[in-house]
This record gives sequence, structure tokens and C-alpha cells, in this order.
Amino acid sequence: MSSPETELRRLARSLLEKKAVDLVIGYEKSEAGVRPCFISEPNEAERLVWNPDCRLSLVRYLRGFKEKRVGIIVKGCDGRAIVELIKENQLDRRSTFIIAVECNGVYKPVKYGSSKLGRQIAEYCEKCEVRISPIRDHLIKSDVKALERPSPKNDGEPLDWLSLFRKCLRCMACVRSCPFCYCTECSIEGFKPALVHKLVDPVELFTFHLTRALHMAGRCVECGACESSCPVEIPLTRLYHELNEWFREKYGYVPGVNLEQAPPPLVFKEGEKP
Amino acid sequence: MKMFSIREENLKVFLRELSLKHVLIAPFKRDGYFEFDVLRNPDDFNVNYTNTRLSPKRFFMPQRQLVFKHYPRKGFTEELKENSSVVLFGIRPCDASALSVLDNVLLNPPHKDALYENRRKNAIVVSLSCTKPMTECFCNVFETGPIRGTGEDLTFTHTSKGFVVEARTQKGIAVIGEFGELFREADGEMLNEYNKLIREVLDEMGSRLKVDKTRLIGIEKEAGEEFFQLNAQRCIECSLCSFACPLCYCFETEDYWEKDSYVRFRGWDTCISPLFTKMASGLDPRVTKADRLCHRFCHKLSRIPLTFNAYGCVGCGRCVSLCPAGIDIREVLRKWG
Amino acid sequence: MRLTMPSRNRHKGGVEEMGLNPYIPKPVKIIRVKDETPDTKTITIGPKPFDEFTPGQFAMVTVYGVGEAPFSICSPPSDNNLQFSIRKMGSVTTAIHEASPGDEIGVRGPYGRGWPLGEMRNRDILLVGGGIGFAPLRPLLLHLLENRNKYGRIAVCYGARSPSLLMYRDEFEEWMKQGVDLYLTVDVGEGDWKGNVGVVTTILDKPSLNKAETIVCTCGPPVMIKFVLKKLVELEYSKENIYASLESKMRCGVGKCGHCHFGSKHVCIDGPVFKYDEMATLPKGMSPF
Amino acid sequence: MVVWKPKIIAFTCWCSSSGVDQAGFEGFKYPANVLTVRVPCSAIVNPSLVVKALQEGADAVLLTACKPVELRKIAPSRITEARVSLLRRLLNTVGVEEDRVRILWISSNEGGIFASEVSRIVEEVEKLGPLNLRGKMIEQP
Repeated sequence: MSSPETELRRLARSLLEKKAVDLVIGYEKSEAGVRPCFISEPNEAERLVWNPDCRLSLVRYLRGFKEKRVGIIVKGCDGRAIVELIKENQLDRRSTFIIAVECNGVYKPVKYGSSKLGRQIAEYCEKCEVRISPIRDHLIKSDVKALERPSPKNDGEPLDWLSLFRKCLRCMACVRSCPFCYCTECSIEGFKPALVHKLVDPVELFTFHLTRALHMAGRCVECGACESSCPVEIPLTRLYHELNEWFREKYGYVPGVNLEQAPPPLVFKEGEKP
Repeated sequence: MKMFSIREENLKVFLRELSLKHVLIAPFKRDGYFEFDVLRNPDDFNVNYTNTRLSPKRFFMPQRQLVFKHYPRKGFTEELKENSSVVLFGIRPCDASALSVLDNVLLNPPHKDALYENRRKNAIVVSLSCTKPMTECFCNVFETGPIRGTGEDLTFTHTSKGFVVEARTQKGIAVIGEFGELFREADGEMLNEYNKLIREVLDEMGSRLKVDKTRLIGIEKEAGEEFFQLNAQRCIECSLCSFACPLCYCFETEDYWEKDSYVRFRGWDTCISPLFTKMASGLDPRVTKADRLCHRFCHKLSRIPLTFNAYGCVGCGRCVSLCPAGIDIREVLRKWG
Repeated sequence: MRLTMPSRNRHKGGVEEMGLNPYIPKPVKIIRVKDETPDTKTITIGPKPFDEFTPGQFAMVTVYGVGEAPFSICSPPSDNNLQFSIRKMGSVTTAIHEASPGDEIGVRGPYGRGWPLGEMRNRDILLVGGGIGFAPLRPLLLHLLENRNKYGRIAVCYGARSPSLLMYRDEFEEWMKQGVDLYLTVDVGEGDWKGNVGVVTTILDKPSLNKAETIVCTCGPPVMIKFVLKKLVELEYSKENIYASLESKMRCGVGKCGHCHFGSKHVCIDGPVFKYDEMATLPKGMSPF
Repeated sequence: MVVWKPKIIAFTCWCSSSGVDQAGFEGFKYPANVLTVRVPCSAIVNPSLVVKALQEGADAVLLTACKPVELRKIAPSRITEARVSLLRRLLNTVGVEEDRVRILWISSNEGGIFASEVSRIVEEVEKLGPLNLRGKMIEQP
């Protein structure tokens, strides 16, 4: 059995050679680690890599290639995001070739100036139960044994969210990296008068994060794109997880697991008990 | 300039004395990474840090800053405050050099940026040399480190026998004079170690990336579009690179009515944003993401040098490490440097 | 974090008085508002917040609480008041359009490099304008007419999309009386328009000037400037004598904010008037070529 | 000494706002620190606006809506109820007391109920104390 990486390259090459897709979105090696790459030539398929550093969800790039047939490499959470996007009519299933790779968790990024304490599995991966994309055209099994997951941490210890929000720069990396933030104009900026000012007033960070959380509720697939791109390491996934829990308790809805199950806010029926 | 030395155990004493006379700002660890803040207890200071996650630019150009207030029928008030003297201790040479570049840009006559100058003139910048540069760093390219930068008043370098202190400006000499009993003239042995250290660290960094910075000028002509288009596909258009950069100085202004007066604020802006050059008429000289990315790199490496006679990058490596999409300015350097 | 002790300096504003903060505008009153075209108004403000300026320079106009934007000064330096022709476009211009005489606005300036008056001595001068782009040319034209004997022949080629969008229509006769060769054109004729129909490049060959020695000043939408420059070179005007006024988003006007930094040039310091060869060095998008 | 009084914003839908008016006509006494904002329907209130109200200095936000059973279509009130429930969960998570956002079922003739409920809520919010988000979000020296 070949390694997932070779299988991935072979698959991407054959897809491109057969012209089944115009483009494969995957990960390539970069100096600082791993970064997204866009492969349109069969020869370039050798650049593709697969390792636990492939953390940024590639799904957000799909909206840039709406007219093209795209092959995309997805982890379990990314696949859930695709499911959810299809439900929201943001994605054409037929023009997307989903290469699902079994994911055993990704590493937390080692960012500038952090003390290097060895690689740690990301917090959101500890809780993850969907390791293979629920929607796929091809499955690549992983031979790597699952990354060591410390026993899922007790969520009981509450975070001081207000002081975490205070660190925020509102650089919008969380918004821009999110698979679900596909609005051409973010509602944070789009209101007239705007919900928050153009320049960052610290007190408005509360509104910003709460509004974003409300927009993510019941949609967030906890892929951790926001959290891993955040320069000040706000554990946003934990916040959105809390709201997803609400949806699960009230409606039994888990985003991105079942293509048939419509999101509860879209099918709110008369007389239904909230 | 003159070389002094201070014993390791005296550093804490020095910091304590400094914090009595000035507002002392130094990096210390919070939530897993280092950040500059007011150091109340000098014991919190630890020499063993690489660099702060975010740049110290915010002490001179805050993310949001009041430009003026205008009271109807009364006129303007402006909050040009009499700043108390601030000491920025433990800033890395690259970030200190960034301040000297900001000086070049913002204090360029005839119109000096008073808001910046007001904060800058009351600040004493004390840098601490990098003896173990990070893998992302490339300050050797722009000669802004790792041991000596260009914008600091005092340079501290950690050697085995204490700190070698170089006074770089009159301000720095004044500080040494103020705490004269703590400092001695550096002896020959120490200076030897210091010089050796400079060579070693530079060699190590040079082995990673060696670029002739003068060749970067005018890169936009040869750079072509392919490279930037490739990276533009990747770019997610957040403003992280500009916000984290120690010398991205572009600012945006915003006017509104607040309580009893019209106010104007100014704050960080980013050239990656599609709105950066878009005019009200809808005309935009930089329409595509590739254009904007090209501008970001060319502005730093070629356009600022041509206009202000200093490079717009100091090689701190923040944008390299923090970019979620892995866009790397070092590629530009390798390719055309 | 509070590092500072507030001490308020109250002052009337304006760069000279303040001597410090270049971002504080000087309050002035709107004296007159005149409808120029359906979407353009010319506001007259006074007293003049600064004494001297070169035609072609711009000033930053603040509407309190709304914002600030750069506008070309369109009255001659000899005038005691200051005029701006402003087209309704964004929030600031809309607020100015809604203003009425007596309202207070803020002005700071003059900024930038104006038209090269020194070069123009005793030479023929051709002004090429398009639509609202005639605003920076008007102070030049009026200045030239005031000092008529110092300059050679003056020709003006002015085009707009339709006759109603031609600005300063009531002044045309006065200009012609003072010896300006005025050529007008519109893209689409309407009403009783009897003049030329076509883009401005179609009338560029009409003025009879000493082409090698003529200074050409042009301003208009970027695409117009592009074709005008092309045509001028075709008509054998000397490249060295061609100038154009460009526009850009600006926040400070003094070369700090970075919004108008194109190539190695700041539009606010090195422009808005650029020479032909300087424009060639500007990056794609900003350069009219 | 300045006595702190809670500031409460009430978004009242058209039906319940006539209930609020009725409380005024009929002389029911209720605390004056409730500012009402009349909206066409409670379901039109974007939860972001509730958050924004808290950010701008409100100590509590009240939504008054028609009783679901009294409506010809009951969905709108249910939607509001669901939203408020979600928002309360969110506030609870980030460490703001969830009781600062409430929903009240007020019909157009229930001025008395409105007055008594509001008095009760004001008392409860007084017990919670000021929210002071600005103070919490801006770093203390």
C-alpha cells in the first residue's frame, strides 16, 4: 500500500491528465511549513503534500473558481463545510471533485515568537468525530496512525472571553479564512450605519465577535481555520462550538453531517417548538 | 559610539530604576507568547524570548488614534498630549530599525506627522540583540540586525559575562550618564566576544538567506505578473500582514459625531484591502488582488527606498510566520535579490 | 493603556497657526453655491484659508463628521475666495451638495505641484479637458488671461458627455472675448447643440499652434487622458511639454498615508500634475499608458 | 452620590407597543429607565442590534412580542424566541449574564402586565449591576 501522499499525487495527476478537473487545490510545501497550492498541470502534481500541518481549510478558495471544475483535497471538517455550503446553494456539487483524505488531526501552528514546545495537536481536533469527509468522490486512507490525542479536555473551565476579545486586532483573518464567510460584503461593514466603525474601537470588538458567532451558529463545522489564522490565538472554535451545541440540543442538528437534513433556521415551521 | 557593559545581575536594578523615572515598556509572556506592555515588576522580565508576536509600532502609531475634535462654534481641540517619557526596553534591533524607517517617512519635511513625532520624541528605545535569530528572520538582508539595528538609542547584547551596551545616540548616552554607577567601560575581552558573536550570528543568517538588497530596487519592472498572480490566488485578503508589520504606516481616517463633537480618527490601513485605492467614483488603479500584492511587495522593497531612502522591510519575519496562506516575502527576495 | 497626561491646546486650526499638526483643517464658510451641471456644483468659500497657490494644486476639504476628500482648486490665485467644483459621487461630495451658504467646512492646503507656470512664459498653451476634469484647468486659464501679455496663444479643447455636462458654460463667451481659441465637443449631442460631436481627441487637431513649443495641460477621466496623450504625440506635440493632472484616493494630502503612493511618486506631493515621462514611470493602472 | 440606575432598551413590536402606550394611558407606574424602540415586528430585530445596544451602554435589552397563540401566524414570535434563546446562550458563554436579554409576551391590551413585568425586570437588573462593557473591553491602566 502506498502512502497517502503518493496516492494523492497519482490521483491529482490522472484527474488533470484526463481533464476531469481544470484545477486541483491542495497543499504544497513551503519554507515556513505548508501552504495552499493550485495545480493545473499534471506535472505539477508532484508538489502536493499531505501531513498534519495541512490545517487551513481549502474550502474557502472554492468560491474563487466558480466557473471551473475543481478537485479539492478535504479533511473531515472541510467535507462537512462543503456539505453545508451545498445546502446553502453556494457550491455546485457536479463541478467539484472531492478528494477526501482521512485526517488524524492537525498540529497547532507554531507562530511567530511562541516558545517551541514540540508539536501539539490542535484543540479542536481533540473533539473531532468526523475524520473522513461525509461527501466524497475518492477516499484516500491514511496509513499514519492517529495523532496522539490527549484525553479531551474538560470544557468546564470557562475562558475570560472579554479579555480574549480585547486582544483582537480585527484583522479579519478569521472572516477571510472561513469557508462560510462568502458574503461579498461582510455584514459587519455593510450596514448603514455600520455596526462597527471602520477603525477599531476596542469596545466594538464585542459586537464584532458576537455578531460573527451568531452568524456561525449552526453552520460552523469547527475546522479551525479562524482559530489557526488568528494572530493572537483566540480560541474561536470553542465559542462557535458552544452555539452548535445549542442547535444540537434544540433541533438535533449537527452541521455538515447529513446532506439531506436542512438547517433548522431555513425550515422553521409554523407551530414548531423552538 | 562608546561601548559600555553592565553585569547581568545589575540589569534588574537598571530596569527598576528606569521604571521609577519613566514608563517602562518591555516584553513579557502572556497566554503563550510575548507581548509588549508596561512592565510593573522588573522580575517579570525574562531575557529568553525570541520576539514579540505583534510589533511595537502601536506605541507610536496606535491602531486607532484621535486626530482632532471639532466642537461646533468653539473650534478644534486636538489631543496632542504631553507624553511622559517612555522607555521601550528589549525591543529587537529589527523593530528598532523599523522606527528609524518610520522616522524617514513620517517626519519627512515639510509636513511632519505631529501625532507620531509627539510620541516618538519622548521615547527612549533600548534594544536587545538577537543572538539566536528565529528561522523566519532575515534581518541580515536589510542590515537591520541581528545585533545592531538603526533606530535604537541603546543596544544591549547578551554575552557570557554580562551585557555589552552600546550608546547609539545622545539620548542613549544621557541614559548611561543617569545610571552611571551601574555601567562600566566594556573591557577588551568582552568586546572580543561581542565581535565574535556578531560574525557568528551574521554567518548563520547569511547561510539561510543572502540577498543583495540594492538589486531589489525597480523589481516591479522585471517581476512580471505571473509570480504575483500565483500568490494572489492564495491570498485571503485579510490585513494580518500589514497589522503585524512593524513599519506598515499607511493609515485610514474616519470622521463621525461622538457625543458633543465631530471627531476624526486615524488608524492602520492595509493595501491588501480592495478599498485601499478605490475612489468614490468607482475608479480603481489597482483592481486585481495580484496588483495589490505586487504593490505590497514592491512598495516595501523598491518604492519606499526610491522615495524615502530606506527599505520598507526590516526582515522581522512576522508576515512570513503569521500569514494564514503562507505567502512569503523571502521568495521575492530570493527571486530578484 | 494610558501613558499620557492630557493637556488640551485650543486653537483655531490651520497649519500655520498650529505649526504642528498638519492634519487640522482651517474652518471656512461657504459663501455661494452654484449649480454647474446636473451633478456638479461650484462652491465658493471664504475667506481664503491660505494666501498663495499655483493653479493645479488641490486642497483637502473636510465636512465635519462625514469625511475629507481632495479637490482641485478651481478659482484663480488672484481671487479673494476659493472655489471648488464638486461632482456628487461619495459621502463627502454628497454632504457638500447638501450644504448651503453659511455652513462651515474645513479646508487645508494647498497641496501638491501645480501646472508649470514658469515653463509657460511666452509660449503657446493648449488646455485639454474632459467633463469635471476642467476644474483644475480653470484656475490656470483664468490666471493666463489675467496675465495675457506674458503668454502666447491660448487654445482650449473641452469635451463632455453631453452639452448639459459642460462646466462653466456662462464663462465661455468671456474667455473667447479675451482671445482664447475655444473648441468644444460632446459625445452625444442633445437639444440645440450645433457644435462638434465626438470625443475630445477629434478636435485636438483644430487649434493652430506652434506645436513644438506648445505646453499642453490635460485633465479628465483616465481613459480620456490615455487617448489624448496618444493623439498629442501623433500630432507632433513635444512630449517634454505635455502635462496631465491625475487623481487618486488620498487621506492626508502630505505624503504620509500611503494611499496615493504609486511607483516612487506620491500623487499628493509629486503630483497631481505629472509630466509625460513621469507618467510613463508610474505602475500599470495609474499610468495612463 | 450618584445612584446608578439601569438603562434598559425595549424593542417593542407594534402590537405590544400599544400595550406599552396603554400602560401610560391607564396610569400604571413603571420605572422610567426603559427606553422603547418601536419596531414593526419582534422578528425584525437582528440579534446583532441587541448586542450593539449592550455595547453602546444598555444594561439590559428587552424584546416585547405578541403571544404566539394570539398571532394569525405564530412563526415570527417563535423565531424571536429562538433567537433570544440562542443569544442568551452566547452571552452566557462569553461571560455576560444571560438575564440581560429577555423576551416578554405582551398583547396590545396588557398595559398592566407590562408595567409590573418591567418593574420586576428593572429590579432584577439592578441586582445584576451595571454591565459597563466599555470599561470591560478597554484595557484598564
